[in-house]
Amino acid sequence: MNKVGSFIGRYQLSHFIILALLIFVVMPLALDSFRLNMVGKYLTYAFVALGLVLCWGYGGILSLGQGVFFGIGGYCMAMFLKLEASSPENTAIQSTPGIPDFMDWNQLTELPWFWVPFQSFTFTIFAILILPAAFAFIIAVAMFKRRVGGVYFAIITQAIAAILTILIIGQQGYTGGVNGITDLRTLHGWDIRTDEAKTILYFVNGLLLFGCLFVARYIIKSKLGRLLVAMREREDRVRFSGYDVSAFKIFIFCAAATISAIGGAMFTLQVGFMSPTFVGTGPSIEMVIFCALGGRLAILGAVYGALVVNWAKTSFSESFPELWLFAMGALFIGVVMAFPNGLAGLYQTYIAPWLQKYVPEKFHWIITNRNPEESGAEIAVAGETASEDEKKSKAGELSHAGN
Amino acid sequence: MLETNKHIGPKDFVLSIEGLTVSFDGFKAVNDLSLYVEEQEIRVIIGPNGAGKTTVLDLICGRTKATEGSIKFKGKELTKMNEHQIVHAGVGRKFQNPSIYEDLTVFENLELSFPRGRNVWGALTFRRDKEVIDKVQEVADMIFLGDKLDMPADLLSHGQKQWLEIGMLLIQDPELLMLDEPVAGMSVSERKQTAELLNRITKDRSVLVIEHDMQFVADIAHRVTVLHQGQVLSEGSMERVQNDPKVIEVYLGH
Amino acid sequence: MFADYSMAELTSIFAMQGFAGLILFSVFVLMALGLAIIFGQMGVINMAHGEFMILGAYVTYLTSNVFSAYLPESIYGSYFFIAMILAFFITGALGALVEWSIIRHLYKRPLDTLLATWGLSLIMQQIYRSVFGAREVGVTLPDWLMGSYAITDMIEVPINGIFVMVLTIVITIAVALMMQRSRLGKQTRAVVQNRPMAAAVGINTEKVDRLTFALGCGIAGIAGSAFTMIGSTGPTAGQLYIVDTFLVVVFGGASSLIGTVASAFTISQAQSTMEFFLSGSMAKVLTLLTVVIILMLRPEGLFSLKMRR
Amino acid sequence: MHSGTRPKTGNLRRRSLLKNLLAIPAALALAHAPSTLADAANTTGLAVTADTVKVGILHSVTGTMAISETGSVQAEKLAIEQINAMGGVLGRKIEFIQEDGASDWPTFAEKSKKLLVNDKVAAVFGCWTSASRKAALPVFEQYNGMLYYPTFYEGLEQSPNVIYTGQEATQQILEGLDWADKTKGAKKYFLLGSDYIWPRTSNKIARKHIENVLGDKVVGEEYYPLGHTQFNSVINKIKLKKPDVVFISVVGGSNVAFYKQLKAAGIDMSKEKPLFLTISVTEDEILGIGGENIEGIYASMKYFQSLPNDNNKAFVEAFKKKWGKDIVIGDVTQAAYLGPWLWKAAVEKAGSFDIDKVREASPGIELTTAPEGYVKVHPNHHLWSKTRIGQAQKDGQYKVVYESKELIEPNPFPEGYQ
Repeated sequence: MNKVGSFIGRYQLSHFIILALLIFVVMPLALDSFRLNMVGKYLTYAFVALGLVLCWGYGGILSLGQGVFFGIGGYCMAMFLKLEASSPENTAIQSTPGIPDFMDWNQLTELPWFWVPFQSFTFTIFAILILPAAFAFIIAVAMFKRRVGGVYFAIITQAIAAILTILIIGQQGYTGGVNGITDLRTLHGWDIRTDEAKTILYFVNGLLLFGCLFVARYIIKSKLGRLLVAMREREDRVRFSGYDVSAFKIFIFCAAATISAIGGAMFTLQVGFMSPTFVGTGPSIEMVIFCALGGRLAILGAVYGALVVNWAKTSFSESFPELWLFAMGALFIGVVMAFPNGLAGLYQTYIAPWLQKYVPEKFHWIITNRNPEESGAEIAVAGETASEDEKKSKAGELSHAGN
Repeated sequence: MLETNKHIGPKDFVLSIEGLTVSFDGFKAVNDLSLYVEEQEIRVIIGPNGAGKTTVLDLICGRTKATEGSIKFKGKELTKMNEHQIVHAGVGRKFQNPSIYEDLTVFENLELSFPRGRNVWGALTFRRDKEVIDKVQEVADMIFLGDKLDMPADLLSHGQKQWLEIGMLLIQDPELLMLDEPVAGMSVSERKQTAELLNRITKDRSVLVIEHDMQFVADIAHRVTVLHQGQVLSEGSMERVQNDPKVIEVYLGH
Repeated sequence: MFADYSMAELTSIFAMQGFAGLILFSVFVLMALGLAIIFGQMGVINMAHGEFMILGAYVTYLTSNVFSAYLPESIYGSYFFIAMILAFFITGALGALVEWSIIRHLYKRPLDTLLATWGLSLIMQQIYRSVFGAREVGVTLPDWLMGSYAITDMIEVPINGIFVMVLTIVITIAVALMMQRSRLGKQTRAVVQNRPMAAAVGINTEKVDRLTFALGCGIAGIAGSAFTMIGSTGPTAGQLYIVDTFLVVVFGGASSLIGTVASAFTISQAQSTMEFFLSGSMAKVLTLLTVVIILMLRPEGLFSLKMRR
Repeated sequence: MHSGTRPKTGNLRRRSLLKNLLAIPAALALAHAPSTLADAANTTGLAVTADTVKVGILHSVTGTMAISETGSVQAEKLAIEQINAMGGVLGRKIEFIQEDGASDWPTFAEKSKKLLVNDKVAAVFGCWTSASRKAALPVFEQYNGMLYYPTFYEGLEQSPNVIYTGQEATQQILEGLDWADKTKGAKKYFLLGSDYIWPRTSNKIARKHIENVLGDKVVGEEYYPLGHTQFNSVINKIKLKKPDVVFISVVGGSNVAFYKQLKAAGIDMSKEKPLFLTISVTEDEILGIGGENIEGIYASMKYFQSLPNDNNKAFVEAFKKKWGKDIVIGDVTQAAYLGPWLWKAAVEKAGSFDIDKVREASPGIELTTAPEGYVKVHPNHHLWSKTRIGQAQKDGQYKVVYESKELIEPNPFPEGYQ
């Protein structure tokens, strides 16, 4: 903890390794390529959930518009792929060959200016990383500089998601409308639709996810992470210790946006299209439940949350389609009421002690974290979510309304 | 009361408040207030409930924005600055109820208050080096918590929490320290220790204290300002203020 | 764009457009009123508000079926009033149940009420789908509610529009009176301002919470019942209202009924004016965008008192 | 379908007899040599055994689209049941695997892949919205599956792996506009739609036709977001512009709001001033809108439940028997019903379940027993079909007032309309 290099303790490391084994070894061995691709898709949602752990769990900022950033990332990637798929040869039957098919149907005769740069892969990567952060920055500066938080932020981000959906659907000549950008084929001539390509993309996705997990881990173990925890408790104190609270909130919100966008870009690559349904209010809230189920303070929990919810969704809707919404609804209510710390809390309270009984003592460091030096804010905070929200509700959310 | 100050030029003051007014929907919590604090002075503000004492501190540290008037700290206008900029300028504030991070340890509380890595990048790259550890230890010893560094802050007694918050200010080494009721809820022995602590730490800085406990005020105050209905009612030495008929009327009249 | 039309035509169109704006205003107020009580007074974010409205609509649908099946045709015309009263009590009762089983455990965690009620909304949708089928149901309206009243040749005023407006006025006044005058209203405000103190002076805060929540849901039920006249009744129809409703409440400053009414008025007039001059989609986008930007610049909403912290 | 041998009139009857005759030797051969034929019929590793064949049904039964897609699921199940009752396809009973698209487009792609790769189904009947089809289409093309898509849609697509059993936009629109122009003397048109691709494409075609072919005028074109429920402003615009025809492609819950508000605004739709012509309201939607609120409008489609032919009477009877007497059948439901029958015909013509052979066999397939009447598969994989104009009645049914004389050729990439 005293050195940057050791930001992952032994206990955390063991859990990173378990997750890595699960994603990189168990899943690919146990699943056929069809199921593996589905898991790959679920893992793209884990990026969003991870972003939410940072900005909601740690920063106390609940955004109901994370789908917006997921969508921006996804659309950037889709624009690049669509341009590649719309070579003049492929689109020879169109009245204007060389532009995406939906533009041709909408009487566009040349590529709109904002599509042009997406012919470059470098620019696309750049856009995926920068655009969502820039958009998040604008929202965050406007709101956090004025100390808007909590519920208001949630509702405004939800409205932004709604606006963006209507815009994308309405401007179909430029965006592909409600159908989205479909029929994406190759990346630099490499066919992304084959099983091999999907397996490779799965691993790339997994590696990127781990990259983001490490970044997130670094952030929350840094002083910035402790400051975020401190801010949720005593925003004024942090301010009067000389910190610009809004700057930290802006940073963490932008970081969450970028992480979500990476997920979105990987989604497009693995699923083969992008559509406005992932931008709207519904999916944005669903993504919050991935995070809540995993444990809003657990970065690894975000991955498990995304996997479990989506896995349940798929298997439920395969066997009992009618019951799926009941299960999903019950999950929301149950997690909030019974397990505010999600799977991570469940693990720490019930599973870890149970495991300890059966595992030799010298391996206990894998199961629980007993070294307080390693724990830092994270463990101290576990189990405290309720009370923090409580304070938050009094301090942040209602205060700015004038009380 | 103000004529005593008239012959002193503004540059001698650490803090000079002039014509300060703040109104909440027409109610003037602070009304055309002027107040001057000298270097290394311990100034205590007293006054009945609702006199605007806490509001004055809020205004100085930027928590509340002034409707009119100016607050100059070492020649810098504070009314136009954000809270954290005011802190950077050298003003530290302790709240009425101890405002510490209860989920963090004493060490972490002090470490977070250490004035390094205050921007985003700094916070990301902040490292707990020897300088930090030494400084934390030094401050902790000063606030009688040297042996409690690893204790979660919420396990401290009320008085210890007050000290911790004072320590969190000290580690920033502010030139103006503002304390809102620092001995409220403390035992008699804790009060004594606190008075001693304050006397020690105020050697090279100015202090603005709000306090109700008159004995404590008498122990520490260089000068006393009495606020009433958002205005200065009386100002001067403790003795002088205590004998001011207007002060007596306000306190007894209630 | 108006060169082709006579003065009389333009006048009547503008009159009707103004009226359209007023109907939209009434719709917004009805939608938002229940939420304003729940969110503004209790700080609870009820994402299932739209589903409570749809419950009111389904109650109306069932009442209408019962009336046409079992009761003489002569009194069919009055079923709508019965339906609204039933909608109020049934949604209110469900609201009380939800408050008891879920909300009361979450008062200190407003963001968590958001998630829990979202879950609740999913469950309610699926219940509607299982009970009433996935399709929309057609609510037959009494004849006297349909049709319009012609003021001049050009100006025709829809009767159900007037009905919604009158209903809105009545309910708004009733709610305002209740909050200001009645015992429950005073107790609610007391509890909102200082819960421990209210409890200390003998107010049964649990009961007040339950009744307030039930009242908010009940009003949503009435709104849903009224909306069968102008909108669709299906399992997911409630979702259509939720973003608009929250924006109205937040834009109004959350804590005051006057704010909610003013905000509903501003948004509805802006939207209906823009709809007339622009295409419908763009009007919607621009309205939402303006509201969001104003909220960013003035987060406390239109109406709120600047108070001492 | 009630019965493949029900007598038909004229040349249709001859055709169907001919086909039945041709089928006999195949059936005989099948009865005598089941094992060898199983190989011949099953050459691409599909889920075909000696006595069963698996197909997929892929619609949303949850989520917002469940409202619309339920009818299609019911129709497809009915068709499969009837085919099985007649002895199945190439002597094999059809077993269906139903998957839920959950109103979520990637789910459609996912489930398509599951059906094709894991279940190896011989055909899929499914998708409803264009978005779901667009999402699933690459999967069908990649894994060479066969999709029977029931919805009327915007055209601009022609995939070797899809049979489009609904009408593409020109089939539905042009006849309706011609009818309004010729028989009603309409000169001014107002176009109104939900804001997404199908209404926009439809209105684009409509506008070209109105302006370039009919020489009439479009006085307004408006779009509202999906799910919009406040239409008073646009109703005022209609009153101001006084069009002869309001051409409507509003979908979903918005429909209910639109027609109720239209009626409340004092517009009597049966007075035909203006005349309301929709391409999006089937009997299914009227159920939610309420017959009394929409009485008098016209719809331009290929199928109405009230079509008086015998095929349809038997179909409606069977459908109600299976799914309840209060159920209504809309255009898409009927088109969905055609899917399994068209597939059966193609498989029998090809003598194989092999996807490539079925595709080759598909163009020219005729269905004489279709409830809408005779249909035929065009080489572009759409159907030749008639277009009808129906007028909505108070009971929620359409009364057919006009029927195109000829089958209309499907033209998914209409020259001059793009």
